[in-house]
Formats: sequence, structure tokens, C-alpha cells
Amino acid sequence: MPYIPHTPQDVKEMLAAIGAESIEELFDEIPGHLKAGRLEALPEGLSEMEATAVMAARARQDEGLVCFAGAGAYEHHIPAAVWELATRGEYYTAYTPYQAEASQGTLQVIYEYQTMMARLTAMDVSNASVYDGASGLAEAVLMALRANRKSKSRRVLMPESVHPRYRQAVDAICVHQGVEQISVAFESATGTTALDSVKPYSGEDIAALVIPQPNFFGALEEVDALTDWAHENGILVIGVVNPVAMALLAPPGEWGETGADIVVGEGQPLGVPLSSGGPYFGFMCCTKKHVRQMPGRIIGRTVDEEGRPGYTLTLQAREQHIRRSKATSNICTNQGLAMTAATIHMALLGVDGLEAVAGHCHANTRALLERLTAIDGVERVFEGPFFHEAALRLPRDSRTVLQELADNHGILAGHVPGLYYEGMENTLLVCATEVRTDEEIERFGNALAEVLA
Amino acid sequence: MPYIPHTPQDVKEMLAAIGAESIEELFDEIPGHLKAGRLEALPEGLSEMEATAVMAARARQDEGLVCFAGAGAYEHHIPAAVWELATRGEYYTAYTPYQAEASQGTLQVIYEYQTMMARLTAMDVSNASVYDGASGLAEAVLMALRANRKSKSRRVLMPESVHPRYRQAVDAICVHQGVEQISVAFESATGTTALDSVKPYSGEDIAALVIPQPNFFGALEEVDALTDWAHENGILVIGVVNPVAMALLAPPGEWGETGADIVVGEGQPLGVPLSSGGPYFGFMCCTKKHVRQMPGRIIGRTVDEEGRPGYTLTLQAREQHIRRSKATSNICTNQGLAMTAATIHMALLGVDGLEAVAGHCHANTRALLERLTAIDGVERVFEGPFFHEAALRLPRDSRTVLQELADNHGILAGHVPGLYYEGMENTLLVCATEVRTDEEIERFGNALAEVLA
Amino acid sequence: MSGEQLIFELSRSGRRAYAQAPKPVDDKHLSDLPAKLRRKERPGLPEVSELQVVRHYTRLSQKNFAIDKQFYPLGSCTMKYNPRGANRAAMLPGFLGRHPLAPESHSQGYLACLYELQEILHEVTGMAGVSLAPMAGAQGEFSGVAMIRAYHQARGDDGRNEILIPEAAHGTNPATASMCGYRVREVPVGKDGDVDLEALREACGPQTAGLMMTNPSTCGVFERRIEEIAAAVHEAGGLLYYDGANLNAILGKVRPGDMGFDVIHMNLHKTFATPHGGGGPGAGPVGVSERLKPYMPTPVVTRDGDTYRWVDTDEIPDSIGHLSAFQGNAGVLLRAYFYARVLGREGMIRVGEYSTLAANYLLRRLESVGCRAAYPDRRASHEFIISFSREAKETDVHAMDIAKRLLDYNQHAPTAYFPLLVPECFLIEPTETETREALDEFVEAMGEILREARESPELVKGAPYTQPVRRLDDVRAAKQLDLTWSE
Amino acid sequence: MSGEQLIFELSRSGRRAYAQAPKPVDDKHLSDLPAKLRRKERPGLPEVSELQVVRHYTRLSQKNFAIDKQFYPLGSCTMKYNPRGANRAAMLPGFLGRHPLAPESHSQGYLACLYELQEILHEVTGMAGVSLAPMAGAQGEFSGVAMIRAYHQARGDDGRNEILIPEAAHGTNPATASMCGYRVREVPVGKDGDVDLEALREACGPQTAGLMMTNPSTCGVFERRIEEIAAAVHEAGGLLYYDGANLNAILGKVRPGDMGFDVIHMNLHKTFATPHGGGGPGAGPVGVSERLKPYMPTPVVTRDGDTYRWVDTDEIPDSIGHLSAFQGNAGVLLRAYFYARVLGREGMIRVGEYSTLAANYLLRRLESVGCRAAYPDRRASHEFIISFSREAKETDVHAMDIAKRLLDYNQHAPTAYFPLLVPECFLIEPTETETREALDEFVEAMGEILREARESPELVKGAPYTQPVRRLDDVRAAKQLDLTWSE
Ligand SMILES: Cc1ncc(COP(=O)(O)O)c(C=O)c1O
Ligand SMILES: Cc1ncc(COP(=O)(O)O)c(C=O)c1O
Repeated sequence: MPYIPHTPQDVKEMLAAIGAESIEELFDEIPGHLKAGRLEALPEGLSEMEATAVMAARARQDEGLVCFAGAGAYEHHIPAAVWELATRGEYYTAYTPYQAEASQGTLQVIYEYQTMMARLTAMDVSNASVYDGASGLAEAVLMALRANRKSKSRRVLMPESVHPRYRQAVDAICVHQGVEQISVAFESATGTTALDSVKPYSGEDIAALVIPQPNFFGALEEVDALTDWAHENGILVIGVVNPVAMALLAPPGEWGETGADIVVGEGQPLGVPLSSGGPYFGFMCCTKKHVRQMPGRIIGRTVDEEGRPGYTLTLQAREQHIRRSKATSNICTNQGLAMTAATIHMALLGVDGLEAVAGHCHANTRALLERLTAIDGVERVFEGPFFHEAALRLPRDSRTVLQELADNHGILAGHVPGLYYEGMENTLLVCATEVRTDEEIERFGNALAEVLA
Repeated sequence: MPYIPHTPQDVKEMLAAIGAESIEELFDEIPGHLKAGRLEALPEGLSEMEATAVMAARARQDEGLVCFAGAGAYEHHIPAAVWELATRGEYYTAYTPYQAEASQGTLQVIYEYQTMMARLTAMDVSNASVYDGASGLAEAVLMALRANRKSKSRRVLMPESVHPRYRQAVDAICVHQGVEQISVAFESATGTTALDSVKPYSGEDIAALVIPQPNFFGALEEVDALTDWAHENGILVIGVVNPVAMALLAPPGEWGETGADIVVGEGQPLGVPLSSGGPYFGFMCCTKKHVRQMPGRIIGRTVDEEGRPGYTLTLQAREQHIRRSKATSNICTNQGLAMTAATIHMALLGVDGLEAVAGHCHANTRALLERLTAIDGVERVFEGPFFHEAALRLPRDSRTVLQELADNHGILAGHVPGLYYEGMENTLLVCATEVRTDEEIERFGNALAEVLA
Repeated sequence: MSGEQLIFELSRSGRRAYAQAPKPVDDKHLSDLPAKLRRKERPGLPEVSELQVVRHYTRLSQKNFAIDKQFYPLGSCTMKYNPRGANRAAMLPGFLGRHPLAPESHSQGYLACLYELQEILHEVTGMAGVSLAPMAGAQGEFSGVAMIRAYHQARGDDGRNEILIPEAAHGTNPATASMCGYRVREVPVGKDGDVDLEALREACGPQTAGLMMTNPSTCGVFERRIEEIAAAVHEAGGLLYYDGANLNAILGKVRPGDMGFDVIHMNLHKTFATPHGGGGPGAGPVGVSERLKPYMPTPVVTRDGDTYRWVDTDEIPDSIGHLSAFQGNAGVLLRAYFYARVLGREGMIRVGEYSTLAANYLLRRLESVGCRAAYPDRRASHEFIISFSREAKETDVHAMDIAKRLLDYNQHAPTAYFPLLVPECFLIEPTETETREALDEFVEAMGEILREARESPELVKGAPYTQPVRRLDDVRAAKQLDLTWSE
Repeated sequence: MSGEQLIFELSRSGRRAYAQAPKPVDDKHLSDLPAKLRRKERPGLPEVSELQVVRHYTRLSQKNFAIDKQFYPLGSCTMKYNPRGANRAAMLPGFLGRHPLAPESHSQGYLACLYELQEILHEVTGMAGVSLAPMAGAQGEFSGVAMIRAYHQARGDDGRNEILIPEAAHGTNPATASMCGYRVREVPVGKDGDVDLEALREACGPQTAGLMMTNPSTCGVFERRIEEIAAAVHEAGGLLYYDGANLNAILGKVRPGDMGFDVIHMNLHKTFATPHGGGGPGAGPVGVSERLKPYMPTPVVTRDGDTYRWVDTDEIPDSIGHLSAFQGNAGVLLRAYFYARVLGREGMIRVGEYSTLAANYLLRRLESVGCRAAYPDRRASHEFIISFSREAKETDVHAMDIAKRLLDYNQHAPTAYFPLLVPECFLIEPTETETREALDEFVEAMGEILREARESPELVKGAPYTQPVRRLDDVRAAKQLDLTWSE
């Protein structure tokens, strides 16, 4: 009986206390014909040793690719302290901090996290996390609809340079509330959204404009101009940013004259391993003005009966457990542990560390681009500034190239924009973070040259 | 400045408080010409990321052998909880529990450990660990000399079936106190120590007899007869046992009429990974009568000022920090964390678990022997009962066979008694613990057949 | 325990965890970044040493209650033991290092685990199809209701704009219905804890898209007339949504698929023992009946012979789509897979049995020290409700006071004031992994507190006394918003 | 914090952590084990669930002070930050899974780390050879003195039967000398903390095998006349042993080899930041001068071209031999290697500088709140002594009382009553990894306690009040021996 402590003696005495003859009797309110069979299809139980062996063999199967893929998930160095602390039982096995007095640890961590994220994005406030960057954008869109008092529409300007998987998630999550994504094409030369592409919507009733920075291609958008145009037209600005990039790039709070209104993004680069796509966490910040429209948990600092500072869940009147069908979102469990790790990660890196990481990522990607574009027929797809990730045009279909590099060279060469964009079949999106070495970059170069030869 | 928190401002103010101009000035009592140079030969510092990469690459180099070696270190399944708990900062970064009130955690763990070990060996008391099994045996020998009031000699009967590396350590550690190891040969048929081999020493002044169970070859000694003979001759008995074997085999406390006097052994099989040989921990138990001669730390239960139970270091008058040159040993730092892990390990396994582990080890080794001796020219060296480990005779030099199996088949085939015993060049000592699967045993069989073909 | 400063208060200009800060990058490597896109002021992250960080977050951790430290009988939350083995297995380098966009050829180990987890969930729920995509219970709910909507729409059945929800339901249920564009109609619950069947029948109609319910309900009892309910909704053309947060109660005993549900979400962070992490992450896989299979959220995993692969919207064109950037909370799924493999067939059945045994035992024992069950004539499922309305009336000691006082007894408080329909209530869920002694200790504490409530109510009302803080001023927290720290 | 039962008290017959107990083995597999060698009664290990174990040892852990939680200024123990990165690196599967008897061909990664660690220690100590074999400081001492003995014996210089040891020395020094068969002669220490050179000169003679000393000494000062001491001992034909427990003080500043020492041990669990683990494991490598190289404990690692291999007694035939079954505390060595690589050349030098800065700062600040230095005119090394003999006389508050009272201020007590020659003393070592604020907090606590000692001595004498237990009855512990639990 794995994980069940009851001895036969316990069971006997417990049944006696209940006044039941058997455990089965406790289920006597369930109509007999509904009772399940014996779950024959389930495998027999394993010991921890056996289950670990099964999973270890499988984990080993998937090991060994040197990762040059980014596209929304980035391999960074994570200080050992981060997860050694985050997996302490006191964080790992606590529930959502509903009993504030018995959860001051988690609550203070969240308050610190909120402060860090607000500072990183230069926004006023942050929530305690949403599921991930993509669903976070969906939440931001719904929030913008509520927050934009000037707009009655459910129309949102969505540049095609926003991560395609984010746009898919916005589709899936917002469709039921009648949200209309208006696609804005990117410039074929730069991969970015031209002011001229949004101008046609001047004066129309639009709730929000989404601005990615950097965008899916790693290209840098003209965030100031876009933000100012939006605000001039009563449109709220939703920034979607890479948090590591925030060490170097202008934060959304400083875009244009007055800054973005809502900011979301994928928190994974802040101390969360690639881990097959999750658990990551989405971060979400906004201006003070809109805080009551923000979904998710928010922690506030207050005092106890003796005047000592303490932390507690606040603004709960936005949340589903109080507001039920009128809540800002249905989100309940969020990504607490990943957020805890991120807080510890940011504390360890500090500004210097985060800047250095961002700088090395960029320098490495530049070195990578230099090496790869030295190969005949390989060239950058876009001109203009980028951060830490860029699209390359190959002389042939990038999917097969990617597969060959994985199979024969142990290299995960990047990601394939052709999966989402027509005409980009030969494009490869590559990225080299601070963990990639010069030798690995050289190895990628040689391998690609070989595959393309 | 890795791990140093002082800012330039701190340094300035700290120097001011000291009244010094520079840090260098704080070293002004050191004769100038003694001052070190710049440690030119040291490499430049690395970040955690870089140092981790160096070590990860090296760790990977050494991976991949399927282990059929025992010979004093055994691969067992270790529940995940063991080291997740043991490496909690509160255990990992505490000092020896000198301030009892601030160390009740560690102290209670040791008290529990002492109880477990005493029960496992059927002895009265246990200390809090010594370095490892081999040095533990040396300490036991020195202890026996002190404890045996009847004997004035410094002579110890040491069967050659005791792990050769243990005998080497006894040599190295006890030689300065004039200890004389009298080797007792083993029977060539059984690999064990015959009563007839010790009988010639009846009536002589001998301080102690060492009895291994199982012995180096995995063979089972006639512990009862040997123990009784020793006691009849005023000789103290030191048992050297595998703690996992204690789940199935008669514990030293029950050997012969009155049981062994001192018991030591390698604690590694109780939750400590192979880890290249250490840190392991030696356990040491004895009868109540001899407790004041036992080296190492001992924890006692007592009460505090309010009568509440509490734990504290006790019998410190044996220890070097009090007794200085008259101490029972110079041991100070021992193997606390490994011992903590072992305590958690034993708590998780319980008797059932330990019995099952021991049983599977034995069953697997039997299956292994069956498979290997089915190969032409491979046979057991010894007849008679064994536990969990056994010696095989190969048709050719076992060192080269071992090397070939490692190089070409990824198998660590065992250990080579020929390193220590003349005439055993073709012998291989093999072992299959509970973690080895039927497939792995089959794989070993096939590989050996191939190598020997 | 003394107050712990904020990490920002520990910060000193120029201090650093040097081992974590790679050497600064030469500016020439950043020369291509246009100045106007660069950040002007550096973000104010803390400047602290590594030891400070370790010490700070170690100390903070100790201010939490957690299953690893305390009994944590939070009703509806299934706070059971989170196996450490699952953590280790899920954190194996091969899993942690896998990029979510790695080719399937290099993801076979991972995909095999997911596929088998799907199969296991398929078997324990009796549903026809399973998608692991949703990242928590609420997202599972969302998927479920979105599928119901997609189903009606595909049939051109557009008039259905209402979701029925029993009043005892968890807040995520109505919130989800709203997110999916539905109106919510609450259905009353009877005195016995079962849904008022008459009222339900009346509420059903052509506007009914579906019913969301939990069974056992958050009243802690098994809905006995579940088949009549199913029939009523189905007859009206609606579909049945099963909120699987309480699956622990019936694991191996009844299967939602057999009860007639069309879609179910599971909280793996409850029933499958993955940790709650102080507020997540979780995982909320959905199981669907045959008719909803075409709408499952993507991706799901399938097997072709010996190889596993993703199935995406190209193969499930009517899918409600992608709910995350990648494939959901992989690490949580791996932990759940580990747990399921260790439990196996027999173990899975025992979960429902022993959690039910523990709940019924605890209920009777609590009654013996003066607690009053909300549904005294019913069997408890894996959880049950007691109410302190008498105490509130007679001594002015409220459920919240008792909850706080429990902390002083080193017991985490049960869920309080939920479900809303029972006044002054506790929803108590002991789970199958707590020893009988742990339950008895809780009973003892409750007995003591009830005595205190009678004899010195002020003592209870002033609790807690032993925690890092006394009771916090929530009103001030909401009024004088202090959500980020500033010097 | 409430008392925590013993794991045995939590035990219930028939309970089990099932996931850890493999299926029982069929008896037929054990049929070959003779009955008379079998165990008759099963050993009484606890029968508990996995959650019970996790909860029990989590709770117990919280009853410890630890660097990860508190300032821990234990003199002579060098309680500095133990990098978590070192723990992760040393626990990589490739290292943990390596059998100690694996062939060298499959141990190149591990051997490379050890070889480089030897080289690093060689450079920082200035000694000619290094062996990593000893498993703790005391075993390093043992090796050192055994080598001294082997050296004399090899020269036929058999009359030397005495080791000189300054009276301030750590207890392991005299105990080690005894273990190596030597008589111990203590040498007095002068008022200034330096060894009494005259007395030393007098003690030296043909019977002198060597001198064991620490520099900086455990008086917390640098022995200024070290060269004269070395000369005196060497002239008498003795060798010099350096107890490297205090190496932290001089790392990168002075090298024992340059001071004329013949052999030194290092406590990697001090200077090289590996954890103390509540009492070990440690590692006590030894460095030797050219003339002691033939006696080094085995094995050591060497490099032939690109490959590394063990060097054993066949190549060092006069080695004092093997001190353990395998190769010493590998995991500790790997942690130290990690630490040394992160520090590098510059970092290594800073250790001595900043630990000395911290100690001198703390000393002056403590003086400012009324503490009295034992050697007020000396520079502190990385540690220093203060004495409370005045307080003891005037208020009957003793060093032990102050130590206990510090716990109430959430500060670990310094080493008390050591070295024995300074009455009522604290030996205080702040290390380089603590912030100035942490030092200031300690000063503040000490100031408060000294005030308390004057104003309400009983308060201090009754301390601690905030720990899991009040002061323990050590006399009873030693008299009514209770070393194992029984029902
Ligand atoms: C009954 C019920 N339904 C749904 C949920 C929501 O699940 P999650 O928090 O994983 O989103 C919960 C969680 O507390 C619940 O108890
Ligand atoms: C000065 C001194 N020498 C030697 C030792 C002994 O070292 P270990 O405890 O590692 O055996 C210590 C340890 O406390 C010490 O402080």
C-alpha cells in the first residue's frame, strides 16, 4: 500500500469507531451498478526503485542534444541554490497561502517577486504569476477589454511578429468572449511591425495593441512609436517581453511617452529549466490604475494586531473564489514554485548578473550568426537590430536540416518558423545563450556546413 | 570576489573602525619576506556555471558501467527522500552539535542512529560514526587493546579472509602503537577461517580476534565457534559485518554464547551512494561494559531544566578535546551527514525493507553465479555458504578480463582478489545487488562468454 | 521567530553573488543595439551575497506550514504526501534539459511517459479520450466547457447560453463558465447535501449548454442521484461536466465515464500527489467522452507501433486549440506518472478506500468531541463539513477563529467558509496518507479549542499566538495597497 | 517548538514505507543460508510511513542552528558559506555512481579533478607533495606525525620519542601524537599569545621528534617568531608539523612551506568551504616537504601525458600506507575542487584578506561594547579571543552562560573555553562570507547580553529560553547512561 500508513489494526479500530463492518460499506451510498471494476488495464505497482529505473532510462533516451533553440524557451545557467531552496519541503509541499499567518514565507517571497518584476518591467504592480507566457497574453487581452473604458470593441491588434504559439493560445482562450484578433503583418525586410501597418486603424475602436519585444524573430520593434500611436488612439498597450532582455532593453513602463499599460511574458528564462515546456510561469504587470482588472493572486503588505509587518492575499474581490462568475479570470492554482525559483534566481543574479547574462546571450548569438552566415547560402532573413535570437535563410528546407543535425550531430539547431508562416520553409530561428561555448558554436557551424554541402 | 559580501564602502568603514589604512596592514605582524607571491600557478577563477560545466563533463566521462563490483562498496537503491532531507541546509551546514540546545535536530538523529545500529548488530551501544569501515576496524583493534584487561599483549588474530584493504588500514593506523597482526590463513576449500587455524593460539596472550561476516569473499564464517573459542581464551571478539547482511544473518551480539565484544563495519550500504569511495561512514558498536573505551562521539538522552527530554554529547571524558593525549582516539570530525542519511534510510526501509533488499541481493548474486558458471571454464572458487558476493575462477587472468568487459561491454565485472592474494590471479569477486536486473545479469553472462571465447 | 527583512533591505550597493554573475560583456558586443531601445536606468534588483540569499530564503521557508511538516486537512485540496521519488525522477537531467521544441525522434522517452499517463487516466476515469494539455484545474475546466461549447456549435445548436452549477460549487466553476461566454445559473442543494433534483429539472431547458458538478460534491458527500441528474441534463440536450478535484474520493471505486459524464478534468496536484508548491504549478488533464473527442485541446500523444508522436490541430481540426505555448506542465505530468506507476492497479483503488476511511473516522471522532457535521446522516466521502454556527451564536467564536487557533496547535486549518452554503463551516479532508495518530491529534486539538471557546472565547478570538505574525489587517491590505517595496 | 517524538515512538507494527520495501524474496532464494547462521529475531527498526519519515526528519532539522540560517562564529571551525554549486557538482550521477574500484580507464574525469586539486593545494601551501587520502583533520594529523616517525626511523634515528605541542593547541594534536606512539610535551604560551621561545628551546633535544603547531595559533594571533621556532626544532633534529585548521587566515598571504614546515594538514571542511554536515564528513589532505615525500599516505594521483592514474604503495614503498578502505572522502574533495576553481588565484588570496578584515573589525567593535580581548595589542588573525573573567568574577555570569544567551538572540555561540589557557574565553571566527551587518548584529547582541549580565545576571544564567530545550543536564547524561532507546 504505497504511501498509505494504516495497519490492519488501525483499520479495524477505525471501522469500529465509524460503526462500519468494512471499508466497502463506506461506499454504500454509491449505486452498486456504478461501481468500477478492477482497473484491469492499469499496470501493477512498482517500487520507487523500479519506477525510478523506468524513468531514468527514458530520461537518458532524450539526452544529449546541444541546444540552439529558443523560440520562447531558453537554456540558461541556473544557480544550484535556486532549486535546492525551492524544493525544500516548506515551499514544495505548501498550499496556496490562504492562511496568511502560517504562510508568511511564501507570501513574503511573492511580495519580493512582485517588486522584482515591477522593477524589471518598470511597471507599478505585478501579480503572483499566471500559467505561462502564452496563456498570460490571453489573460492580458481579456484584461485589456475590461480595462479599456474608452473602447467598447473586442478588437485587438495583434502583430504577426508575436510568437505564433502565443497567438494560438489567445485564439483558444479568448474566442468565447468574442475577441477579434486583427493580424498586423510584419515588414519583410526587418521582421518588425511598421507604424504604417497600424496607422490604418487610427480612429477605429480598438481595445488593445500587443507589442512584442523582442518579437518572435528576435527582432526589435519600434516600441516607442507604436506605444504613442496606440495611446493617441485610446488603445491600451500590452507588452510581451523576454525578462532577460529587460536587463538591456527599455522596459515597457518606459515605452513612448507614458509606457505600456499591461506587460506579460514567459518567466522561464528566470531560473526555470527547459523541462520539456513546463512548468514555466507567466508574469503579468500593469499600471496601478488597472490593478483591479488584473487576474491572478496579488499579495499586499499590511500589519498584524501588534503592528508588525506581514503579508497577505489582497484584492481578492477580483478572484473566482469570492467573485465567482464575475471574477477577472478563473485562474486559481498558478505557478507558485516556479515563481519562487525565479525570485531566488533574480536575487542571486542581481542587476549585474542579469545584465551579464543578457550580454553574453547576445554576444554568443552574434558569434553564431557570424559563423553560420559564413556558410555558403546561409544568410540572415531580416536586417535591423535583434536581441539574442535571429532568423536565418538556408538553401533548403529547414525541417529536414534540423532533423539531420539532431540525428547525426547531436545538435538542436533551432526552430522552424515555416511551421507557422508561409514562405518561410527554409528559415531557421537560432539562438545561443550564455551557456553555449565557442567550441559548440564552431561545432554547429561545421555540422551545418556538412549537412548543407 | 566569489562568496565575499564586502563592498568597497564596507571595507573602508571597517578599516576605519579598526584604525588601519589597508587590509595589507592587518598582516603587519607577518615577517615581510615570508609573504607569499601571487599564487601564479593557480588557474583563474570561474563562475559557478563554468565550474559546473567542467565537472559535469568529467562526471559524464566516468559514467556508464553496469556495476557488478562489491568488495566493500555496494550499489543499492537509495530512496529519494534520503538525500533530499540530508542535504537540507539545517543538517548540511551545521557544525558538530557542541551547543546542544541549538542542535537538538542532529543530536536526536544520532540518538536514533545509535539505537538502530545497536539493534541491527544486537549490541548494547553504538557511537556516532567513525571515518569508514577500514579505519573503524583499526580503531576497534586499538579499543580492544585498551578494553581487554586480561591481556597485556598487543597481538591480534587477523584472518586473511578479512578485507585486505581493512587489514592494510589496520597496519597503517595501529603500527605505531606496536600492534601485531597475526595472520590466520583461510581454508582453501571454503575461503573461511577454520577453528583449527586459531586453536594453536589457545592459551596465548592475545588481545583480540577479528571475525568478518560475510568475509571478503562473501563466504560465511563459523562465527559461533570462533567467538566461543576466543572468549574461552580471554580474547575479545571484534566482528566486522555488512549491515545489510544483518537483516538475515545472526548479528554479532548473538554470536556464540555471549556475543562479540566490539562490532564495526562499513555503513555505506545503508543509504550512501558509491561515490568513488567516500564519504562513507564506519559504524562501531560494543557491549555496555566497554563503552568507556569506545572512540568517537556518543550521544545520550537526558533532561533539561524543566524536565523535558533532550539530547547531548556525553562521555566526553574519552574524547580528545577534553582528554587530549589520553583520549581514546584523536577522531574529532566524523561522518555526520552520511550517518544522518543512513538513519533516514533505515527508517524508510524498516525491517521488511532491509530484509527484502538483503534477500534480493542474495537471490541476484545466486542467479548471477548460475549464469556465469554456465560458461565453460568458469567456476566458483569456494564451496559452502556465502552471502551476496562470491569468488569465481576464470580460465585466464581476471584483470584483463575485467578491463575488456569495461572497455567493450560497459560492465564493471567485479574486483580482483589477485591484487592481494597470491595464486588468485584468475579469480574474480562478483556481486549483484537488488538494483541489478535479470537482463543485466544476462548481459554480463553473454559478455563474459564472448570475452572468454 | 523574528521578522525577516525583505531581500531588498539586505541589499547594499556593490554587493554581489559573484559566482553567479558572469564577467561583464564587452560593450562592443552590444554595439548593434540602438541606444533608443536600450534601458536607461538599471532595474533595482537586490544586491546581495549568495549566503545572504540562501539564508534569507531558508529562513523564509521556515515560516510556512507544509505537508512535510504538518497535518494539512484542507478540504477540496487533497494535501497528501508528495513522494520525493517523483521529484527526483521528474528532475532527471534528460527531462529537465529537453527543449519543448526538440524533434520527436529525440523525445521518445518523454513521450512514452506522457502516452502511458494518458492511458492510465483513461482507465481510471473511464473516459474515451484524454488530453494532458491544461495547466491546472481551472484550465481543465476551461477546456471542458469550451469543448461543450464547440460541440453545440458544431451541431448548429447555438441557443444554448447557460451553464448550470450547484450552489456548493467551487468558484472556478462559475468563473470558467463566464470565461467561456456562458451565463451561470446556480442550482440549489438540498438539506442532505445532494442537488435539489426538482430544481435542477426545472432549470434544464433548451438554453442549457451543460451542468458542471463535482461528485463527491464539495459538501463532502456522494451525489446519490447522479444518474437522474445526468439523464435530466442530457434529455435537455446539455452535457455533463465533472469537476475532478475530488477524484481522490472515488479512485478505483466509480468512474466518471460510467456515471455518464461527458468531460472531466483532474487535478493531478491533488489526486496524483504532485505538490502544490505554495500555489502551483498544477496540471489539469481532461478526459472526454466519445462525442467530445474531436474537440480535445492539443497536443496529445499517440503511438504508432514503437514510436510516439504528438497529435496536433492538423489531425484534430476541431480542437479547441492550444492553451499554452508548449505542451502544458510537463514536470507535473512526470511526477503524476511516477506516482501512478508506483501505485499501480491495486494502489489506485486503495486511494479512494483509505481516504474515505480516514474521512469517516475523523468525522466520527470529531463528533465525539462536540463538532457538528453538516450532513450527519450521510457517509463522508474523502472529506466532510462541520459547522460552528452554534459556537458562533453562543460564544461569538467563529470558524475563522478556530482556524487560527488550530495553527497554535501546529495543525493547519481546514478550508473555512467553503462551500458558502453551510454557515461557519470547515471542509475537512484528511487524505489517505496521514496516520491515524495524526487524525487523533487533530481531534484532540479540536476538542481543546472547543473547550477554550466555551471557557475563554477571547483566547480563541485572539489566535494565533505562536506564528510569525498575529492576525493580519486584511482591510488595510486592500485599502492601502502596498504591492511592491520601495525605499 | 514542541518536542519531537523518536522515530521509534512513531512506529506501529505492520506499518511501512511500501514504495521503499521491494517485494519480499521467496524463501527458496535463501535456502542455501544455513539456519544456524541466520538471524533469529528481527532487528527492531521503526515501522513508519514515508510521510512520517519525511515529516519527522524535516521537523528535526528545524531544531538545528546552521550556517544556512544563522551567523555561526565558531572559532577554529571556519563556518563559512558552503556553496550549493559544489554540492550539485559533487552529486552528479557520474561521480555518485562511480565504484571506487572502477578501472582507471573509466575514472579519468574523477582522477582529473583530484589531480588538479592536489596541484592547487600544492601551490597554496608551498609544500612539495600532496596526498588527499586523510578523511578529516585528525587523520591528516595522524598521517603527518606518522610520516615524521617514519622519517626518523628510516634514518635509524630511533631515540626520538617526544612531540612538542604548544599548550594552546587543539586536543587532536596531543591525541594524535599519542596515537603515533609519542609522548607529548606541552610548551607554554607567552602573555602575547606567542609560544614561549625560551621554553621551547629548552624543551628541544635529541628526544624531540617534532613540533606540532598552528599558525595563526588557536590564540588567534600569528606566531611572529615562527622562523626562530622552526630553526630551534630543526636544529634539534625534529620536524615541524603545521596544523592547517587555521589556513583560512593566511590563504594567499603566507605559505606553510615557506615558513619552514615539513608537513601540514588542511581541513577542507574549513578552508575549502565544504560543509560540516553536523559533524562531518571532512577531508584532511596533507602537504609534505621534499624529505617527507617518500612517506605520503596512499593513494595519490599522477598524470602520464593525458591520462591520470593512481600511485600506490608499490610506487611509494615507504608510504605510511592506506588510511581507509578506498581513497578517502571523495565527495568532500570534489566539493573542495569546485570551490577552488570558482575562487581561482585572486579569490584564494582574498579569503585570507577578508577573513582577517572581518575578524579585526569584529574584535574592535566588540571591544567598543565592553568585551575584553585576550591579546589586545595583537592583530587578530581570522579569529580572536575575548575573555569574560571579569564578568565571571563580578556577576558570576560565565562564558557558558553568555554562549547560551546568544542562542536566544538567534546567534550561534562562538567556541567557548578553548583554548584552555585563557579563562572564560570565547574564540570567535567570523569568516569572510558574513556581511558587515551580520557582524554588527552580533556585536549588538553581545552588548545587550553584557548589559543583562550586569543588570540581571540570573536572566543570562538561565538561558537559553527560546530553544527546543532549556539547558540540559550533562551530569545526568554521563551518569545515567541512556544511549539507545528502548520501549
Ligand atoms: C472543487 C475544485 N474545483 C476546481 C479547482 C481548481 O483547480 P486549480 O486550482 O488547479 O485551478 C479546485 C481547486 O482548489 C477545486 O477544489
Ligand atoms: C586547530 C584544529 N586542529 C585540528 C582539528 C581537527 O580536525 P577534524 O575535526 O577535521 O579532525 C580541528 C577541528 O576542529 C581544529 O580546530
